[in-house]
Formats: sequence, C-alpha cells, structure tokens
Amino acid sequence: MNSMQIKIEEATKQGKVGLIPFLPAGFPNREQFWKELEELDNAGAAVIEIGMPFSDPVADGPVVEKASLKCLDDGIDLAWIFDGLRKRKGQFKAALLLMGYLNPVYQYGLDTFAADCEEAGVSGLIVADLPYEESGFVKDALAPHGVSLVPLVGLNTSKERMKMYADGASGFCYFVSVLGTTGQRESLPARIKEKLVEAGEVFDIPIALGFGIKHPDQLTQFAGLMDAAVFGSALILHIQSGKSSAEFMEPWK
Amino acid sequence: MNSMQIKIEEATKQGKVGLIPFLPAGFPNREQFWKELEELDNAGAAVIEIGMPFSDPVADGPVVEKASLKCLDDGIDLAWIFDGLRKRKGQFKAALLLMGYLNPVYQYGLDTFAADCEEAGVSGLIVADLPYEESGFVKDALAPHGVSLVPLVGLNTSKERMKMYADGASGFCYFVSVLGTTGQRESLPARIKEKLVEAGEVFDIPIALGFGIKHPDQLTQFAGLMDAAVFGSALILHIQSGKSSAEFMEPWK
Amino acid sequence: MIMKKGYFGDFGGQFIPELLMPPLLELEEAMETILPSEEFQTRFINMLKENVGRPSAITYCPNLSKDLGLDLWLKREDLNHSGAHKINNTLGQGLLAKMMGKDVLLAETGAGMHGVATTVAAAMLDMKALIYMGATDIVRQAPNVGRMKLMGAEIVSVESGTKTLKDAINGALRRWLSDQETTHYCFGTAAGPHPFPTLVREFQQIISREARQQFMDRNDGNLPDMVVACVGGGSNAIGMFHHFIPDASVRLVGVEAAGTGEPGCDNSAPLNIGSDGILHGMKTKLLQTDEGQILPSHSVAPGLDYPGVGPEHAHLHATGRADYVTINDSQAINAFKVLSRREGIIPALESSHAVAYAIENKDKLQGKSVFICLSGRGDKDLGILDQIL
Amino acid sequence: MIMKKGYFGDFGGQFIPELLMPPLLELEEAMETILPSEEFQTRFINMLKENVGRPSAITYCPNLSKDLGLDLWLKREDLNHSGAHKINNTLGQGLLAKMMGKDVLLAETGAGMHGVATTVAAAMLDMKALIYMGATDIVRQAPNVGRMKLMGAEIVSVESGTKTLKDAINGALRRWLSDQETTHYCFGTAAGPHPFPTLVREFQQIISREARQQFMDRNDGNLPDMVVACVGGGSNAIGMFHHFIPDASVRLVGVEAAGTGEPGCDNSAPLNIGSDGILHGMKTKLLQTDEGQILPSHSVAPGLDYPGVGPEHAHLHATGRADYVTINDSQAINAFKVLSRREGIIPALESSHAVAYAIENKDKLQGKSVFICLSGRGDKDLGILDQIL
Ligand SMILES: Cc1ncc(COP(=O)(O)O)c(C=O)c1O
Ligand SMILES: Cc1ncc(COP(=O)(O)O)c(C=O)c1O
Repeated sequence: MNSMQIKIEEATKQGKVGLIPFLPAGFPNREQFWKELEELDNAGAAVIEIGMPFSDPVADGPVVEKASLKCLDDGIDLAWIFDGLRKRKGQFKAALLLMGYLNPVYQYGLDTFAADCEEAGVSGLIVADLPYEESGFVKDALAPHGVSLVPLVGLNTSKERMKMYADGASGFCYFVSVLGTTGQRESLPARIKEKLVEAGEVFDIPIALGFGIKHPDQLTQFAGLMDAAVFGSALILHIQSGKSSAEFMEPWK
Repeated sequence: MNSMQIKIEEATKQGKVGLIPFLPAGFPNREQFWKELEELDNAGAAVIEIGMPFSDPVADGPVVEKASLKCLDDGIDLAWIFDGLRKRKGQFKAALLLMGYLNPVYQYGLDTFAADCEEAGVSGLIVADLPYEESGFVKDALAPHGVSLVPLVGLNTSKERMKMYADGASGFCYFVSVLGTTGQRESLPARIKEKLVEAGEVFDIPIALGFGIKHPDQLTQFAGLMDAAVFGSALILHIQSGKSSAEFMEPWK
Repeated sequence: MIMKKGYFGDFGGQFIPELLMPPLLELEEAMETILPSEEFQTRFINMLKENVGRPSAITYCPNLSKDLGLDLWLKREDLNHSGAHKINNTLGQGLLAKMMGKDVLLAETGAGMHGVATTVAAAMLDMKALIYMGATDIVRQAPNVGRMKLMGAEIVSVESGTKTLKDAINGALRRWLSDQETTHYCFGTAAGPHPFPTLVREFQQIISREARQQFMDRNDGNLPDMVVACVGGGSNAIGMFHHFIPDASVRLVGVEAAGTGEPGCDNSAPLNIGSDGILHGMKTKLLQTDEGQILPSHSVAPGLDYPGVGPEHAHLHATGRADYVTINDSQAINAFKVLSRREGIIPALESSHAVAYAIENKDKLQGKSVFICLSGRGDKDLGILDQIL
Repeated sequence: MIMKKGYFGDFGGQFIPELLMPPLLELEEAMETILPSEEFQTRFINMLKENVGRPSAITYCPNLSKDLGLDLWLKREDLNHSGAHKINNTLGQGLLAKMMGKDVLLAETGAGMHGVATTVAAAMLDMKALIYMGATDIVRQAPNVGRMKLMGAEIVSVESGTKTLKDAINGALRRWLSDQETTHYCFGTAAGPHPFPTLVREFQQIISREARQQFMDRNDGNLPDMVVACVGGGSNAIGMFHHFIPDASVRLVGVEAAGTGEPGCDNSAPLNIGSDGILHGMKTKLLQTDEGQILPSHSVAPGLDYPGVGPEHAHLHATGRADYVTINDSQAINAFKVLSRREGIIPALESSHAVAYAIENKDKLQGKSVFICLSGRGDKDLGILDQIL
C-alpha cells in the first residue's frame, strides 16, 4: 500500500483528519523551506505536498502562483528538490508528494523523474494539467518505482469519470472543493457533500478535500465523507505574515 | 467705348504701358485705402482695380489672400466699397474696376450690383471664378449699366476659347502670365509671347498682362504685344513694407 | 434631369477660373471617350472586385431591429479596402487619370478618408499622391495622416482660412491650376465644378446598384421603405440613392450634421438652413452670411464638416424627391455607441448620423424597413471620442 | 492524419486540469451534433457572407510583382469585418456557444485582434464578451482596447508572468474553470487543448477553400507554386494551407517571427528553434529552458508573440509537408512599408512577416507565383511603427 494512504489511514484510525500541507519548493526561501517541512512534519502532517515551480501554473490561484514564481526566480528546479530530499531521506514521518505541471517533469524525463522520486523517498505525484485521457504514459513510468499518480477530481467530475480515475488508483484521491483555482473561495456545502458521497462510493482509497481550506471548522460538516484536508494558500499567507507552520497546524491536531 | 479702354489707349498713345494697380478694398486699413487710391490715381494709373474681399479666394496667391482676408475681418463689404466710391465719384482720373468672386456679388443681387457700379463710377468687373460658360447672366445684368465684364485668359486658353471671350468684350482683356495663382512667379517668356500674339489676333480691345509683375524691366520683352500691366502682390508687399504707392509707381511712369 | 450642361435643375455648373477650364474640359472628354471604353470598364470592375473587395455586404441588424421595432439593414461600405466608400471614386478617377496620361493624383481631404483612398489608388496605379489637408484636420486626424505618409503620399498642410476642408479644396484647386499638365485633381465628393458631381456619382452609383439587388434578394423581391445616408459633400448619399430614385415607393433621406445642436450653432446643414450660392465651382446650397461670405461649418464628424453640398442633392431637395434632415453631434455619438455595442459594428461618425436618424425616429418608423448606407468604419474616430467622452 | 483522439501525429492532446474536461467534452459533443446541423451551417454561412463580408478578395500585386520578378497574390483577410481572419473563428465559436446555451464569450488576446473579433461576435449574437489581456499588451495595443470597450467587452488585465498573451491564456483558462456553466472559452488560434485546434481549423479552412478556387479562376486552372502565411498560434496559416495540403505541387511555407534577429535573441519561432513540450493543453513545439520553463517570446508583431504553436503545424513540420522559416522584426517592418507604398495595402505586422518572406527570397522565387495570406490590416500597428521609426 502506498505510504500516503497508510499515513492518512493512521490519522483516520485516531479519529482525526489526515493533514496535507502544501508548500512550493523553496518557499519562503531555500534554507527556510526545509525548516518549514520539518516543522510541518513534527506538527503531524500525514502527507507533505511540495510544489514544483512552473512558469505557467494555470491551475493555481494568485497566492500560490506568486509564491511559486518567486521560487522559480530564485532558481529552484527539480534537481534542487530531489537533492534536498535525498539528503533528508528517512527524516520525515509524513509521506511526500510532489505537485506540479507536466512540462517540467516531461523535460526532466519521466523515467528519470520516477527513479529520482523513489530514491528521494517521494511516494506520489500530482500533475495539475494531466486529465485521465493523457495520463497513461505517466502512470506507466511511475509504476515501476512505486510512485502513485494522485487523481484530482471535483464538483463537475461525473461519476463515470470518477470511475475511470478510480481504476487502479493508489495513495489518495484529491477532491477539489470549488470550481475555480486554488485560494480561499466561498464553497457550496450541499453540492460538495453530494459529490463527496459519490466519490466515496467510487474510490476505495482515502479522499482528501482541497482548495480554500483554512480552518478545521470548515470541515465538520463533511465529517465521514472525507479523510484528509489539503491546505495551501492559507498556509502560505500564514507564513508570509511572519508566523510559524507549527502555529498554523495547532488547531488541526 | 468703355472708359477702361479709353484710359489704357491714352497711355498707349503716349508710348507708355497702361498701369493697372490692384489693391484689396480696405487695404491697408479703412482710411489709408482711399489715400492709396488717390496716390495711385495721381501717379498715373490708367485703371485702378479694387478687390472685393471673399472668404474663399481660390484664384488668389498668398499675399493677396492674406491682405484680403484681413480686410474681410475688418468688416469690409460691398456696401462699404460702393459707399466710399459714391462719395468720391468724379475724383479719380483713372477708370475703376472691381475684382472678386461671384458669390458676394450674387448675394448682393446682380442687378443692384450693376446699378451701384454705374452710380459709383465703376466701369468694369472681373470675376475670378466665372468662365465663359457661366458668364451670360452676369453680362446681361451689367450691360444696361455700361459695366464691362473683363475677360481673363491665360497660357492654357486655346485660340477658340479666346474667340468666345472676345465676342462682345469691352474694356480690356486680362492676360494671366503664369499658370498658377497671383504672386510673383517665374515666367516662361517664349510661351507668353506666343500666346500674347494669339490674344492680339483675337481681341480688338487692349491687352493687360498680369500676375507676378513687379518692375517695368520685365515687360520690355513683350513690347508691342501688350497694352497694360496689372500689379497686385508686388504693390501690396511694397505698401506693407511701409513705402508709398507713389514710390512704387515711379519706375512705371 | 440635366437641363444645362453640368446642371441639376438650378444647381451645379462650372464656376471656376478660366485657367481651370482646360483640365475640366479634358476630363469631360475623357469621360466620354475613356470611361465607356472596354479597357477602362474591364479594369475598373476588376479593381472594384480584387482591390476594394466589392460587392460590399449588406447586413441585417437583429439586435437593433428588435430594440427599435423596425427592420434595420446596412450597406457595408465600411468593409471596403481602406474603410469607406471613398475608394470607389478614387480608383475610378485614378484609373481614368492614368489612362489620360497623368502621373499625379492631387486631392483635398478633411477626415483623411478621401486622402487615404486617393493615396491607395495612387500606390496601386504607380502614381504619386499629393494631398492637401487643413492644418487643423492634420492634427485631429493624425492616424489617417500616418496612413497616407506610410503609403507614400506627400501631404501639404493648408494654413489659410479656417484650416479645414474648404480651405484644403481652395489649396488643391490652386495647385491644380499650376500642375494641370501632369496632375489630375481627384475630387473627393459629388460636388465641385462639372463634371465632378456627375463623375463621382458615376463611380459611387455602384453602391445602390448592388444594394438594391441585394436587398431584394434577401426580401422576396421587396424594396425597402426607406433609404438613408449621411450627406457631407454627398457622394455616399448619391451613390446610395441613385438606383432607388425611380422607385417612387422608396423614401430617400439624406442626413446632414446639425453640429452641437443649439439654435444658431455652427453646423454642416446647408440644405436645411443654407441658401443658394456659389462655391468651389458649383451653384448649390451654402452656409453663408448675407454678404455671401462662407461660414465656418461644424460637425463632430470631420467628413461632414463642410459648408456646401453637391448640386444634385440641392436639386433632389428642391424637387422633393429626397428629404434632408439633421442629426446633431450627441445623437450621432449615441448612435456610434449603440451600433458598436448592439451589433459589433463601429460606424464612422459620419455614418453614425445616418444610423442616428433611425434611432431618433423609431416611433415613426415602427415596422418599416430602413436601409442605411454605412459609409465607413469608425476606427479613425476613436481618438475624437476619447477626447469627448 | 489524426491518430489518437485530438492528436496530429505526435502533437496535440488535452493537457488540462480534470476540472476543464467537462466543458471540453461538452464542446467536442457540440462539434459532433450542433456544428454539422443544417441550422448551424445555414446561419454560419450567412454570417460569413453578411457580417464578415466573405468571400474575401484575392488581389494581384502588379507593382511588387514587377519589382520582385515574381507573381505576388494576396488573400485579403484584412478586408474582413474587424480587420483580420480572427472573425471567421469567433463567429463560428460564438454561434456554436450560443446554440449550446452559453451567454458569455471568454477570450484571451495578445494583439487585441482576437479580442476585438470575439467582442464583435458577442455583440452580434447578443452575448457578453469577457476578454483577458496581458497588462503589457493593454498598453501597447491601446486602440484595440478602445474598440473592445466601445463594443461592450469587459476587459480583465492580467498582471502575472510576462503579462502578455501566454499569461492571458492562463488567466482565461482559470476563469473558464470557474464559469464553465455559462461561459464558452472562445480560443483564438488553432492551438490549445483538443478540440480547439480542430475546431479553429474548421472555421478557418474557408480561407483556402475560397483562395484555392479564386486563384485557379484567375490563373487558367493553375495552382500557385507557393502558399505563404505567418504563424503565431497558426490559425491563419492552417486556414490558408488546409485545402492546398493534398496539392503536392504547392509548397507550403509558414513564417515564424525571429524577433530582433541576433543569435540568441527572444523570438517567436518554436518550430524553428524550439523543442517538444506541453503548454496550454497541448503537446507541441515550445520555446523553453532545459528545465521545461516557458521562455518569454518576442516579436514586433504582437499577434506572433507566443512561445508555442498549434499542434497541426508541429505535425506538418515533422512530416515535412510544410516548411517553416523565420523573418525578423526589421525584415517585417520593411515589408510593411514596401507593401504600403507599392500597392496601397497596409498589412498587419503579423502578415508583414509572410510578405517579407517573398521579398527576402525573391532571387530564389523568380518567375514563381507566390500566394500570401494577408491575415490582417496594419492600422492597429501604426502606433508601434511610430515608436520604432
Ligand atoms: C465615412 C465617411 N462617410 C461620409 C463622408 C462624407 O462624404 P460624402 O458626403 O461625400 O459621402 C466621409 C467624408 O470623409 C466619410 O469619410
Ligand atoms: C493579423 C494577424 N495575423 C496573424 C495573427 C497570428 O495568429 P494566427 O497564427 O493564429 O493566425 C494574428 C494574431 O493576433 C493577427 O492579428
């Protein structure tokens, strides 16, 4: 079983929501980034999602985009990410997940990328611009190295398409709670609930809710329908305002 | 016989060129204008040509245009001209000729205009924008009052067209020495000579050469081919430079 | 209809200096010999098709028709190469001049559209374009000045008089006088001395020749109730009216510019409030003082900003065959915005006057079919609008 | 030629977030059901005729042909309503969207031409236009911004990334994600995720359908030796190439922008110097770093200023059916001036790249017939030229 699933289910067993903090690689700067990861890990993250910077992050909201483009300007690339992770291999309790866009991964070489993930202790990958139809060759490259391609579904994903994604999926399913880009948005709880129920019926891996999540209170209404929560923009804003990751994680423990 | 012809022929008889100075009515200002006329008359003008101001003097060169538009701004109109001439009726030795464009005359009323000419002692009219084809109704209005419509011909007027103009013409024929608008221009003596010979064959009234004439020397080459000279721009520039009309006429005497 | 050579009823004629008669007579002759020749006709028809893009479309306006309660149709002269009806005339005159052996096309321009169209014709025919333009217009029509220069025109700034269109005509006539041997004066509208009103109409009548047939094709053989065009000098209007004149059931409406619209304001509506007079070689309706001095005109549409009008319109006005109405600046600007927004067509401010007529009179026009000549596109006017809005 | 759904050989695909798949699938379905319907086809063909002014003319250039020693023909998309080929596509997509029940047309724009064309389509179809435009482009394409606003578009300034076309596409894709229910994303070129490359080609192929026939009609049934078009995203080029592809004797040449032209300068020539990659939903040739970051592009022609290219061109390039060459800024500006002066046609700076190809290669093209797609008019570019010259 993929370690992301294991970690999330550990939290579930303790009656808790699995925590999946997201940070762009190299945020807020090269040194601090690794310290933030450590803090998040110590604060009980189930999975840590690391953003791979891309010049054209079409699925990101403004907060994430700005933070990532800054990292890109600072020279962050895949080599730097893998290098840092290799050095710290085995130090994280949380499972590690890379998130990004296809082109940088494609240029890096999919096979090399998958091998480097394995070597660096990365257990999953999210590619924001890779729908089911195009994902075959990526899955094929990742599989031999035990790296899961995390499916992303949302409010407008039909049950049939969820089934396509569910087939052979491992790790967890990322459920996008708004129709729009990352960042804090008004949500439509009724519709989310409905679709979460559907996802629960289709997927036999944990379901993580993401996009626009700031505080545990937002999630009580979805209790039982989801297993984990992803938070990105809220965490970035929190760190940008000078506060610590640990403090952000506090209410979630 | 029209008095313009009489005056020009008087000069011819004395072996001289008939002098036809031109000034826009009201130039250089309302008072001075009449003094200039007097001076020109005393200096031996055969015919004095008075410009009637028009907003769109399409056949005038820049010097005349500017001077006339200034007079128009000063409120000079036909009523003012006739008024001034009536007051001075009989005081001029020279014959008087009005020059202008059709529209102001047309608005004044052709019959009234002709009657006022007669009453004010004006013996001729030049209309710059009235070719033979359109001139019938103007001639018809002028004839009962003994006012001549002076024909204007030039370097590009065919002998046939000269004949049309010559038929019934009185006063004198105005021969334009350049293809272009009033003002001092380079002339083409050979071509002018040729056409003056033609005009001499066609017209049995005196021929006046005009446009761009500044000094008697210019005319020696045309001796015998012309009877009078019209000067406008040169005279205006002369007066504008602060010198007197009498002085301008000196070399011509 | 022509009673005396070059006359339309009481209007028209050839009131120009004798020294301009030879080139006018030469032009009259070319109209009789070259114009009807097969060579001219073949080349001209081909140019209209290949270079102008004729036939120009007719367009039904679904949204505005619904808004106004009438059927609004447009004849799309704005789609012509260089953006207005002017090019029908300049290519015609240009080709005629070329076949007459001239190598310079001289033109006046106000809005710059005729200057651009003349420059296009000159470039196409490998001739030189010499454009007279009032100093004031050079400033307010900068984009068109840029287009003309780019296409190789020599532009002469006219500094006399009101420094606008009428003065540019004066300047160009003077220049023609000097250069008549090598130069054709490509007059920009159906006005001026004979034969220009007839010649320009001859080149613009293609508008209604096409439009009448196109309208009938799209309307089961029916004619429109009303044909509307703006009137500056009158070339697009006469072009749009010509083949409808024998159709008694079709009301012809020419729209003059009322300027800012207050009583006594400067305007460009000689047919509505002018009087008989003589300017630029023709007897026509003019804006003038009692003394016969020409009054300055005004319209927000630079192409309508002219104190005279073509003599054939004066005649159609006198006989009552066409009605001439006025639209003021703000009504035209409103129509400019309304057509842009509702149909995605930015009309020239000139043409906006014609569109405004339908908008302002919608109550009287309920259920009628109104066919408007969209004489040009409004891209050139965005700068003017920027300043106003 | 399509091997896998949405692929042209190795290129194409649908590399977009899952959340955009439903609207793309809805669009694919509409392409299969609505597009071929008689209602759609009748209305679309009528719009092309009545609103765009199609067929667009073809023009022989007598002066330039003589100057260059070849036969130069132009397909005149510049004569289309709103001034470029873009409107063929926006009216098609607009009508499709309308019949799909959408009420907003969302679009990105770089040069502003596609934004204008989308706004025109929206106005005509009584829909709302929502235009994403890079902050930098908003400044350098001010006249087109003015036109869009006038016709009622809402313009969103994109402040991220390079603040140009590629960022406007990112912004528009994000917006589509949110508003997919009510909104159609009217993509501006034959690129992006499937089905856009096919859909846009479908609407632009009218260019070569007309052009091929028109050329043969004027040349005793002969085909041109060469067909040339500029390539930004590639929509005018694919439209101009499409019906010539089976004609083996016709050489197809796509012209990319080389930018300022020095080695290593920013350019917009991904087919010539880019590499395989994934951007904006498609696998294609891209300007990118070794790490797969997209490089800023440059061209004096804003409509060519894009680091990617439509996948069908990547395929035609790979198979060798079409040649792709480059022309730099100063060669394009020269062509802009030469065509303006010699033929009285001011080409868009984009189209000037295609014209420049003939000028720069005249020695190799002696006696050949060269048929260029004049994708748009250059009025919009006078401001750029003013700054440069
Ligand atoms: C678009 C447009 N319409 C109308 C006119 C007015 O001219 P006319 O009355 O000769 O058609 C002009 C003149 O420049 C123009 O540019
Ligand atoms: C006139 C013109 N030509 C060409 C292009 C390039 O686009 P495409 O390659 O899709 O034809 C543009 C884009 O704005 C344009 O405006």
